[in-house]
Amino acid sequence: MDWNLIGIWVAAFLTLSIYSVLYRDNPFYRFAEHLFVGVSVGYGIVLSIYQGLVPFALKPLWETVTTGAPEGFIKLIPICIGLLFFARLSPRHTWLIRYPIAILIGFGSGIAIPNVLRANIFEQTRGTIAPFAEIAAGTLSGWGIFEAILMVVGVICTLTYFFFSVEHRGPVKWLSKVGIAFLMIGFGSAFGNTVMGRVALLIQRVDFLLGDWLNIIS
Amino acid sequence: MKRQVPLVLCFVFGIAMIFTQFSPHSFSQGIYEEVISWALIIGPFALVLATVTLIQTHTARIRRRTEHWQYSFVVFAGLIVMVLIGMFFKPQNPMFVWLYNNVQLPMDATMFSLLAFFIASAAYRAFRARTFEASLLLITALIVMMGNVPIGNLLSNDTASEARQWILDNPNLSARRGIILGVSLGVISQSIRIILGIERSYLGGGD
Amino acid sequence: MPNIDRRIVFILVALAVIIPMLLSINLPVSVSEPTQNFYDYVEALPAGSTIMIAFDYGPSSLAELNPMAKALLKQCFDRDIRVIAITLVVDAPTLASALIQQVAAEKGAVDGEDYVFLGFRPGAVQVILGMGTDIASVYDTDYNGTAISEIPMMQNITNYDQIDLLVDFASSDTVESWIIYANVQYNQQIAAGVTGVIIAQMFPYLQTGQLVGLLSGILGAAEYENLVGAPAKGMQWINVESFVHLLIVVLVIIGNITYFIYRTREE
Amino acid sequence: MIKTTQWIAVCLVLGLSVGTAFSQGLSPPSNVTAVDTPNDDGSSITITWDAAAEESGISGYQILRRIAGGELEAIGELLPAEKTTYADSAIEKGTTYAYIVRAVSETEATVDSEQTAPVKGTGEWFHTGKIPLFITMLLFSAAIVWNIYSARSGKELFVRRIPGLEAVDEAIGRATEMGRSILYSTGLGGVSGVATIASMTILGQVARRTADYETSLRVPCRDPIVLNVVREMVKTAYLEEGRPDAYNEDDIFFLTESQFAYAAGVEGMMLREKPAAIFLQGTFYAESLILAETGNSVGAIQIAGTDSEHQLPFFIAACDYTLIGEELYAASAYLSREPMLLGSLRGQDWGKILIFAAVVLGVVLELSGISWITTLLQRVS
Repeated sequence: MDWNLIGIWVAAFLTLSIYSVLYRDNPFYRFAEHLFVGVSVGYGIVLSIYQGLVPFALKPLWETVTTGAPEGFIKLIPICIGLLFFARLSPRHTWLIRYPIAILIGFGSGIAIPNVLRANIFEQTRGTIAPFAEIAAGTLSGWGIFEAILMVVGVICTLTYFFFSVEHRGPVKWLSKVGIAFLMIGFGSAFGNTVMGRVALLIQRVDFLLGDWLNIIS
Repeated sequence: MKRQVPLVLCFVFGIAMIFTQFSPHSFSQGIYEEVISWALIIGPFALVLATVTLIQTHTARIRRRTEHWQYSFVVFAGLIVMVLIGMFFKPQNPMFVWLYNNVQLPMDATMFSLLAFFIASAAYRAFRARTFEASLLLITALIVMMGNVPIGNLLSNDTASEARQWILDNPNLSARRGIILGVSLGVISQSIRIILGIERSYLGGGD
Repeated sequence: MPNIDRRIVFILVALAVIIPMLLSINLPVSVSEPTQNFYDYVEALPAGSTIMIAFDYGPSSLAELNPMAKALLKQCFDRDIRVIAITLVVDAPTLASALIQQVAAEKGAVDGEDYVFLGFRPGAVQVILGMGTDIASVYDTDYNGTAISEIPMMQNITNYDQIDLLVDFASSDTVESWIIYANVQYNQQIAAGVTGVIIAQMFPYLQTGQLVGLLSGILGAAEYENLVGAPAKGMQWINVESFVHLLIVVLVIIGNITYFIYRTREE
Repeated sequence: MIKTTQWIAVCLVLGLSVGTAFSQGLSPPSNVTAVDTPNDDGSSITITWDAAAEESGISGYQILRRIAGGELEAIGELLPAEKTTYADSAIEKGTTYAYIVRAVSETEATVDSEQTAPVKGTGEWFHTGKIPLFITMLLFSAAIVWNIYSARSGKELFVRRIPGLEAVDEAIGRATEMGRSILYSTGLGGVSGVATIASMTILGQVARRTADYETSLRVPCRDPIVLNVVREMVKTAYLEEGRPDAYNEDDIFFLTESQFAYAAGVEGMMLREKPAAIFLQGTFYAESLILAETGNSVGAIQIAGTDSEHQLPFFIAACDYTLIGEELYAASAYLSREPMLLGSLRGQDWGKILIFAAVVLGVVLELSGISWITTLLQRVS
C-alpha cells in the first residue's frame, strides 16, 4: 500500500470538507472540525509529555531515585509543586493549583517588569530621540529631518489618544485627533498585510489540491 | 493556606526575580538560575492539565446531549488515536508523523485560509469609508495591499511598494510605538499589582 | 443597496487563485530594505558561524513561513553556517524537523555537524532565559534523543555567546519575547520572519536595531528566494497573490461606490 | 615538570626579548591598571593601558598575570595593537592577581610594562549601570500604588469621555424605536480575561438601559462559566432597575465552544432576528470579520470593542464605533468605578507623562548636542 498516496487523498478529503462550510454548515465540515480538535490536542499531549514532562521532571526524578544524588532532591520540590496542578481533578482540593500558578505568575511578573521596561519603554523612547542626534550632527537630509519630526509627533499624539485622565478639549483634542489618524494608518497597514497572509494560506491549499493531489500543475 | 500562601509565594518569586535583574553577584545569579529551572519544571504540568478541561467539556456535551453531541465522539476518537500511537511509539514514529502530516496539518492550514474568502466578501459588503478614520484606514490598506504584490508595482511603476515601505517605516511605526509604550505600561502596572497582591484574579473564585 | 449572495464572491476568489496558478505567471519581485538587511547580515557572517532558528509556528502558518525558512536554510548550508533549530510552539516539531531534513538532504548537510534540531520545550520565556545560561539545561538531548554532549557541533556551544544570530520565524508574539528576554538580557542579535498579521507591529523594533532584519510574510519569502538565487514557492505564490489582491481592491472600491450612491439617494 | 620547562622558556624569551626591544627602542605600555570589572559576578578583572603612539612599532599586546608570589603566565591570545583594554574572565574568585602588559613588535621583539598593583575579582550586589532603570521602576510602582490607594480612599478619579460608550444610548434607543432586539456578544475569551471582564461590565450597563426600555437583550455565550456570570449580572441589573419581571433567562444562552461554529451560530441569529444594535465586546479572533460583516449587512448599529490588536482593523472598517484596546479597559473602569482599575489607569497616565517629558527633553537636548537622556536610556548588559 502506498501510504503517501493514501495520505494525499485523506488530506484532500479533509481540506475539501472544511471548504464545504463556504456553501453552508454541514456534517462534513462538523466532522472535520471536531476531528481537528481531537487530533491536535492529542498531538499536543504527546509532545508536552515527551518534550516537557519527560526531560524536565521524569528523567531527573528517575536519576535521583537510581543514583540518590543529594542535589537531585532539590529538583523534587518543583516536581511536587508541578504535580499540584492535578489537584484540579478533585473538586475539594482544586485550590491547591493556586500554588504552582502563583509561582509561575510571580516569576513571570518579576522577570517582566525590568525587561519590558528596558526593551519596550527605554529602547523605544531612545529610538524616538536618536534621529535628533543625527540632525544635530548634520548627517540627516531634509527629508530625514521631516521623518524624524513626524515620528515624534506620531508617538506623542498616539499616546495622547490613550490618555484618560484629562478631557480631550482644546489642544489635547487636536493632539488626540492627529493620534487617531496615525492609529488608523497603523491599523490600515496591518489590514493590508493580514489580507496578504490569509490569501497566502489559501494559495498554499490550492497549490496542494492542484499539484500534490490532482497533479495538474508542477 | 488557601489564599495567603499563594500570595506570599507570588510575592517572593516576583521580588526574587526583580532582585536578580539588578544584582550581578554570583549569589543572586545562582538564585536566578535556580528559579528559572523551577519554572521550567512546573510549566509542562500546566500544559498537560489544560487538555483535561477539553475532555471535561466534551464528556459534558455527550452527557447532556447538547446539539451535535455525537461529534464529541469524533473529538475523542482523534485524541485517543494520537495519544495511543504517540505514547507507545514516541513522536518520531512514522505512523504518528503520517497522522500529523495528513490529518492535522491540512485541516489546520485550511481552517484559517477560509478567512481569505470572508475578507473578500467583507471587502464588498462591509468595509465602508463611513467616517474620516475608516477612510484613512481603508486607503492605507489598499496601498499596502498593492505594494505587497508584484502586479501593484507593475501597474504603478514601483510607486506602490515604495509607498508601502514608507507608510510602514513612518506613520505605522509611530502608531505602533505609541501602542507598544501604552501596552507595556499596562503590562508593568499589572505585574506590579500581581506581585504586591493587589490584583488577585489569578487565584480564581472561592475562599 | 444590492446584497449579492456572498457565495458569488467566494467563487470569484477561488477563480482568482486557480487561473493564475494554472497559467504560472512570473512578474519581477523587488527587494525591500528590511529583507536586504536580513540577507546582508547573514552574508557577512564568516563560514563556521552559528545561527539559531526558532520555528515558532504551527501548520496554520506554514504557507507563509515555510518558503522563507527554506530559503534561509539553503543560504546557511551553502555558506557553511551551522544551524541550531528549536521551537517554542507545541504543534511545530514534526513540521520543522521535516523541513530541515528536506533542505539538508538537498544541500548535503549532515545532522549533528552542520545542523541540529533540538525540538520543543514548553514555557517560552523560561526556555529563552534558560538557554541564556546553558542550552544543555533546557535541551539535554536533540529531537531524536541524542545527548547534547555527544553532538559534534554542540561541543563549543554553551549559550547565546556562541550564537551569532537568532532568527525567529513567528506567527504570534514570540518575537517580542525573544526581543525582551534574549536581546535585552543577553545581547543576542535577532532577526525575524513573520506572518502577515504581525508584520506592521515589528517596525518599531527595526528602527531601534532590536531587530536586525525582517522578512514580511509571503512577500518576504519571495524577496529572499530572489536574493538567495533559489526561486521556489514564495516567488510562485506572490504572483498568484497579485490577482487576489487586485480582486479585493476592486471589491472594496465597488462596494464603497454603491454605498455612497445609495446613501446620497436616501438623503 | 612541564611547568618548569614552560617557566624556563618564558624566562628565556623574556630575557631575549627585553634585549631586542631595547635595541629597537620599543617603549613599554604605560599607565597599566588592573581593576575588578564593575557590575559583574566577580568572575573577571579588567586591564587597561594607554594607546601607543603612532609608528611606535607595536603590532600587538600579550597579557601576562601572576598569582601573588607565583609564576608569570600568558593569558589569552595576542591582542591587536588598537586594543587598550582586556577583560580577564578566567580567574578564580578570591585569588589575587597582578598583571603585566607586554607590547610585541612586528619583528616579535617585546617589552613589558610595569606590574600592576594586585587585584581580586569581587561580585557586586548592585549593578550601577541599571540605576536609571531601578529608579524608573520604583517611581512607576509608587505611582500605581499611590493612585490605587487614593482611589480606594474615595477620591474621585476622572476618566475622559469615550465616544463608543456615548453611542450606547443611541443604539439602545434605536432598537427600542424599531421594536427590534439587541445582540451582545462577549467574545471568545474565558471569564478571567481582562477584555471579557470589561465586556461584562459594559453589558451590565447596557442591561440597565434595556430593562428601562423593555428591549430584548440577546447574549449568545461561548464559555459556560461566562454564561453563568453574565446571567447573574444581567439579572442584578434588571433587579436594581426594579424590572425583575422583564428579565428572561433564556435570552442569555450557551451557543457552542468551537470558534467557527460560534461565528456561524451568531451569524444565523443576526440573519433571523435582524437586531437593531449589535455589541461585539471582548476577546475576538479570526471570526471577528464574519460577525462584523453579517451585522453590517443586516443594517444594525454596531459597537465593537476589543484588545485583540489583530482584529481591530476589521472592526474599525466594518463597525460604527470601536473601543480600541486600552479604551475598552478605560470604559470598564469608568462604568464599574472599581478603585484598582481607576487607580491603575491614572498611574499609567503618569507613566505616559514621564515618557512625554523624556521625549521632549531628549529631543531638545540632542538638538543642542547634549545626549545624556539617550545615555541614560542606553542598554546596559
